[in-house]
Amino acid sequence: MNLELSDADRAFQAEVRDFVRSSLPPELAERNRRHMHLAKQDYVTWHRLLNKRGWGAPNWPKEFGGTDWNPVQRYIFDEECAIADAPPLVPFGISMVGPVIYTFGTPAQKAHYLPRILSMEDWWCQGYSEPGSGSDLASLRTRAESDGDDYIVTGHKIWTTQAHFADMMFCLVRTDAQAKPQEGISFLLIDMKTPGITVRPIISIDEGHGVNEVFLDGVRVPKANRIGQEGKGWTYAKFLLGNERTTIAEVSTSKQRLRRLKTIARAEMAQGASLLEDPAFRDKVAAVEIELLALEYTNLRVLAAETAGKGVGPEASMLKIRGSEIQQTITELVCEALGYYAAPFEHAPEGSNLAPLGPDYAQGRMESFLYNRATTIYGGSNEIQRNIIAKMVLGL
Amino acid sequence: MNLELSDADRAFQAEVRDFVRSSLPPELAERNRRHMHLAKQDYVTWHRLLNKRGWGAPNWPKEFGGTDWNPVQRYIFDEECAIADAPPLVPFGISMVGPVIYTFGTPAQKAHYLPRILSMEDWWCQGYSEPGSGSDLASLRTRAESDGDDYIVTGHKIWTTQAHFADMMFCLVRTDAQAKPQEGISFLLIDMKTPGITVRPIISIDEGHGVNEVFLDGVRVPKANRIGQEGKGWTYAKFLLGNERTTIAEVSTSKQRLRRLKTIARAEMAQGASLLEDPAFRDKVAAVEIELLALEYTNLRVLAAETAGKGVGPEASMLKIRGSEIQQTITELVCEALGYYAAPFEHAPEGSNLAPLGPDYAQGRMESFLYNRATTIYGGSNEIQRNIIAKMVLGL
Amino acid sequence: MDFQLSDEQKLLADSLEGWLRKQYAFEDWRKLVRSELGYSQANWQTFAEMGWLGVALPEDHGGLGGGPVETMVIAERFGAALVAEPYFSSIVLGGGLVAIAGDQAQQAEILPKLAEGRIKLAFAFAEHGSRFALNEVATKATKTGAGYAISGKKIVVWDAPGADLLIVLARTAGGSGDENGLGLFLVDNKAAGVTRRDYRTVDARRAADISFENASAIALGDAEAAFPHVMAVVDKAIAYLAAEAVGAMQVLHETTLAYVKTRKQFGRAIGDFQVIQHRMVDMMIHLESARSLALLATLKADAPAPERAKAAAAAKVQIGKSGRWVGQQAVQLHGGMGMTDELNVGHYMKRLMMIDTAFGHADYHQRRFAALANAEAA
Amino acid sequence: MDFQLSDEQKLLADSLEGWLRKQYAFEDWRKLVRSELGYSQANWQTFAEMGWLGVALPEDHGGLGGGPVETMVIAERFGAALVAEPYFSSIVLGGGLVAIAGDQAQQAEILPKLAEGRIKLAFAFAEHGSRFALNEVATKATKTGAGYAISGKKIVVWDAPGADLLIVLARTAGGSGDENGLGLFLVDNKAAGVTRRDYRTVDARRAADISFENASAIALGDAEAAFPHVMAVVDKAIAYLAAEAVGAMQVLHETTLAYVKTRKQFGRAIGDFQVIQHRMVDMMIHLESARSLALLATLKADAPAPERAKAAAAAKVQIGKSGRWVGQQAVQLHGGMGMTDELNVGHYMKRLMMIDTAFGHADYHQRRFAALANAEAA
Repeated sequence: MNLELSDADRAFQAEVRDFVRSSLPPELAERNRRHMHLAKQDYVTWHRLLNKRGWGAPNWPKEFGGTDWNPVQRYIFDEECAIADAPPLVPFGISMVGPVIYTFGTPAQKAHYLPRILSMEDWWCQGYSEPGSGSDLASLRTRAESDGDDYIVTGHKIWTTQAHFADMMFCLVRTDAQAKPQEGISFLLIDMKTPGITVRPIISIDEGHGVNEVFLDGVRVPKANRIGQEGKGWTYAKFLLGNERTTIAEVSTSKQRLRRLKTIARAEMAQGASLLEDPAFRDKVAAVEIELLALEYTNLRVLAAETAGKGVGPEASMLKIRGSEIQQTITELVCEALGYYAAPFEHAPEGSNLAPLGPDYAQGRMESFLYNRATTIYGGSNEIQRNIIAKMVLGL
Repeated sequence: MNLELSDADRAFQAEVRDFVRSSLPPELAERNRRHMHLAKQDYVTWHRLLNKRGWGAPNWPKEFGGTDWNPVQRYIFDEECAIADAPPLVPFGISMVGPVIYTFGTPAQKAHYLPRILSMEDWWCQGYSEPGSGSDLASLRTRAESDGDDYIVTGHKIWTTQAHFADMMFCLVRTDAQAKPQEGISFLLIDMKTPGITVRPIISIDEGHGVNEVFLDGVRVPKANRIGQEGKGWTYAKFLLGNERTTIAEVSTSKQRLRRLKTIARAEMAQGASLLEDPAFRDKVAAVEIELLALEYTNLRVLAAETAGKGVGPEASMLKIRGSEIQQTITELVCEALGYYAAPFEHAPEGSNLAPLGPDYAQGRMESFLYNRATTIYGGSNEIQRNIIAKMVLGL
Repeated sequence: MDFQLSDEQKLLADSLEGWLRKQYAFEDWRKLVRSELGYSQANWQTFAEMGWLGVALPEDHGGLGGGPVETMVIAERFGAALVAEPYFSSIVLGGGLVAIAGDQAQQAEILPKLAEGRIKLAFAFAEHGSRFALNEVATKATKTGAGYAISGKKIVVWDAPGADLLIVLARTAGGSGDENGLGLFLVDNKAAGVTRRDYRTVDARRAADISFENASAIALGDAEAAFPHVMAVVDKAIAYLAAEAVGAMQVLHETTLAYVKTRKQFGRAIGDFQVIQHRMVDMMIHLESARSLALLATLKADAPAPERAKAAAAAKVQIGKSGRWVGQQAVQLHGGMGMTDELNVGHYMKRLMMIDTAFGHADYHQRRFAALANAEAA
Repeated sequence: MDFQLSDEQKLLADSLEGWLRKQYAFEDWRKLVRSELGYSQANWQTFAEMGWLGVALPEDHGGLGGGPVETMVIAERFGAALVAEPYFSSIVLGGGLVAIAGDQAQQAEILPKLAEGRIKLAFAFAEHGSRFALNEVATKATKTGAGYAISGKKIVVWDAPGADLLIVLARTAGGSGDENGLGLFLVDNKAAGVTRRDYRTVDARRAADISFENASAIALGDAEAAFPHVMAVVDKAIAYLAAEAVGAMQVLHETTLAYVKTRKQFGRAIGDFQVIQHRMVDMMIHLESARSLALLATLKADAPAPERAKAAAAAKVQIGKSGRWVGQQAVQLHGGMGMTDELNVGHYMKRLMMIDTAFGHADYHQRRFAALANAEAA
């Protein structure tokens, strides 16, 4: 047992750090610090810079244009990107649908879609949730009816993150209404420009636009755009959900936010001392820092087991639970640290020459807290995650 | 709206205070401070002193020898007794079976049992729980078979508090095995000297003896000792459980324990200051003090509603939940305040001339913490209480 | 001991509930808070006509002479409806300060206009760097021939954009942190030397940062001894906020309860799941605990300072903790819907968060409570 | 980065588990702790013969030269079996102090005997009034011709009743709170001037309060500069306790899981109830978080002081909070049975509570962690 990075890992760390330092445009880092919702171009810019360096898909095998990095390398990469305030990688293509395509797709699907994901020519979105089925995906009602070589898809998807940016959607649809709920579902790749698709923004409680409703009204989708077998969509959907083990805890992001929290608490004064010296606040910061440390090492243990080829079980739900709870605690403490300056809620348009209200570090913090209330809801609510562990791990 | 005590209430308060001060033997108060488990004689002594003053049954109507006090007077009485470290009133006779007897008993039962409860000639215990039925009383299996004018009772009761002191037991038994679980239960009064009864001590985690198993093997009980109708025992049992609304929160006891916690924290030194000045400890004490204040006023609101004749609904389960949680928090903080002196666990026999270990205020505190772990379990666990509120109050 | 509303107080409650039900649905609120002013001047006039503005102001000066209980009745209903009109700033804080600190002439001048809705007040006390300590005041008031000149910067002055007069907490003597040497000063919101930066707050209200540069002012009563008055009014304001929070939590509890009874997942109403049931029970316990301490703060609002302050601090801690928890759980149990700006739930959560922030978070008042409670017991 | 045990470490784990399974069932434990000594001298000899006593002691002096990981392997198994033999006092604390602070001759004299089980040590550091601050030492060591004379009072000295030698933390110079001027002193447990009051502790172990009146002693190494050694050994001891707690929590989790699967109420196993299921999940999360930080403290046990201390403090906070919670929930879910002395569950809860108390509760180490972490980031 040891916690040391190998010499090779250290060299890799230096390489990533140098690249990020020299390549990430400072104004992009700055925008990422201040806003929950970046413009599409911001994400694309950073992705393409990475892709040019060969790092467009850190989690993919080399044969499809990935890096073949081991989990420790991916951990190092995440850390360095977070420290530099780089925009998050957009997960829908590289983390979510990409592995489904290279694992289950036809040669034609691989040849067409994978390069376009790497180059970000296609922005993807995820058509899973529906108004009646949030955490209960098996109850979905969007139906695809066979019509020669095509399906005709009709239904209503919701909470579709960045559908307004998207060129393509991977989508769960019901191809057999007679089958049991989890059977009869198929996994389709749908071009967002197909007639019959309407995207309607949902404004969230941070007053931002990240999620959408997507209405599908008689949308014609070639059967060639189906992944794998008809009726087996549930298998691919589960594969996809199970694939996101290593970053689900958001450790690197939370560590960066915790550093920022301390910076703010050092700057805020309370009765002649910095807020970080205030015993009650200091204790709350220390408490969450220790929780995050525990999460980080639990995550590393999971990564190590993965590297050792042991596969990762539903224990990973634990990472999602603690990761989201810790994110919420940190973003809430940041708002608390701001005192009265948590209150102003003006979203100055880009390029506005109005000075920001309050200290510069207050910008976007309340929005971040509010948007992060969703982390315990999405991707299977934390209540569902606990159900999964109870059933799959504890046998209850 | 106002929070003031009326002049009459103030006069009553002074009367109680004077009586308790002049009558409670100091060595009895001292023993109550130090021990979770008093000797039988300690309880009896205090009860008889109260009864001599006419206060043997604070909750009973005057016609049966009670006080006719209103809820505010009972609250005042509880407060004054707690402040003086008087032993708790033994609930089994006066709070539990007494009201059942004067409400549902025959004239003969009333005439025989009520005076003996008041004088504490009879010590009662409660035969409800069984090994297979803790919070799920309806599943009880102790059976009573008819045999002329008697029942023959056979079964196994558990967690029977102070059965080893008891002269009488009120007991739920199944008189009809064919009926639905909640029907077919009867409520019997059983003389503990009847042949066939064996009491076996259960030592609890505080190493004290408070609870017991009671084995009933062919115990002959006259049918004249049944309360009310055969098969309606569940009704009387629920009446009994519903009767203990006003003291279930244990506010007065917790207030006294909180005062003691502060005394200890003032005496314990940590790096040159008293522990009560330690910011983290001070905050934890303040937090529970505020919780207790909220509980106290919630309890007073319930009492006021009762006085106004509005009856008390299942909301009272809330008092049990918060009351028990607060008791546990306070007793745990006391042990924390003791630092290393929470560790010694010697139960010096009464009259021992060994000096106590550590400061005098450390005596019996760990035992108190340990025994109080039961408060969230007994009387319907807190999980069950939450089920009750969800169903009965919230309609879930 | 008596926890019942009097018949008059019940009438007040009924009239508030009746009007709010008809005129202040969530969609009405949404329109108001999106308007320039952020609330309705017409509503404000109605409040005056209904007697709500004057109900707790002194009878001698156009009020109805009610007390903290009347204020609580209003606060709880306004909290339940998210009322955006500046009752808290203008009447509870502004009116409260004039009534306690102003001299007879000032009271006679200002209070009747307040009760009639003819002027509005805002209280400028917070400064960046003093966090929640009301005695840490750097803004200066300097004696001039006619009165005082105010210089300094106040932040997050609630409802300042729509106010006519500002009441400014400023220092005439002593150093930062001294409780002596503090005065309250009336400044015309349009006076020379007053520069306001107006903005919206996260709970959809209006506030401003205000710079004062030798702004002309008159002292509200004693220019050096206002601090005890400020503390008295702030404790009453905390009682108001506590009741407002109770109103808001009550709505969240009811709304969430109705939602979990109808929303289906896995073929069952989510309220069938035991974990959700217990969550709803804990929400109710939070609500009832908050209600108890809001009541206590109200009923002690006119008690001697330490008793009053201890009750206010306890209430502030409870509503801070309970308000956050109830708000966040209401969003959580509404799932994705709870995250939308369209639903009322998130707006209640935001308001509860701002109530926790006002005059200091739960932590701040927990420490204040400890100091008072431990001094008492020693 | 590597979280796997080596083959040798796995062998050690297997041999411990095998022996404990056969020789150390709960009923065996119960008999031992009710005996006068509170543990078994025969077991102690077995520990020596199996090499467990010496596994982490230096190779030069009769040990096997293992490190913190070997100690962790032992701690976790001993925690799972509630092992009452004084491994922690004698080997981790006593052996650790001699190995770090003792001079070569002292090490050569004492360590082989320790490894062979021929002597036992106990560490007397705590004083009433210093709470958990290891530098607040009033006990004095005064130079005499032959060595030192110790005077003062130590409290709750774990395993003192069965020890041969006491290691006493005492002051040769400086005032209370000074980190300089502290030394470690070897005192014969039977020496004149040593008065012990022996007792049982709540976790069924043995301890003593000890008065020293000019008790004759020799210094273990430098009589004025022992404090850094004490801190180093205490941080390693915290890693031991963390792993012991993980072992105990693991048993509680397994035991409770098995119980909720079989115990029926309302016609169903109580583990069918969702609230119980989520409670079990939270227990598991606590256990795994504690395991992660126990690992961290172990793997940093030989790191430079601030890094080592930060990891130890973090682990102590986590096991303090998790240990209490897991212990209390295990009792709660066992219902009445959990309250009985007869069942093992309550005994694990008590041990976990004492582990939280040892060297300071979670609060104490949270503050220590904050000081280290905030200094690092500044």
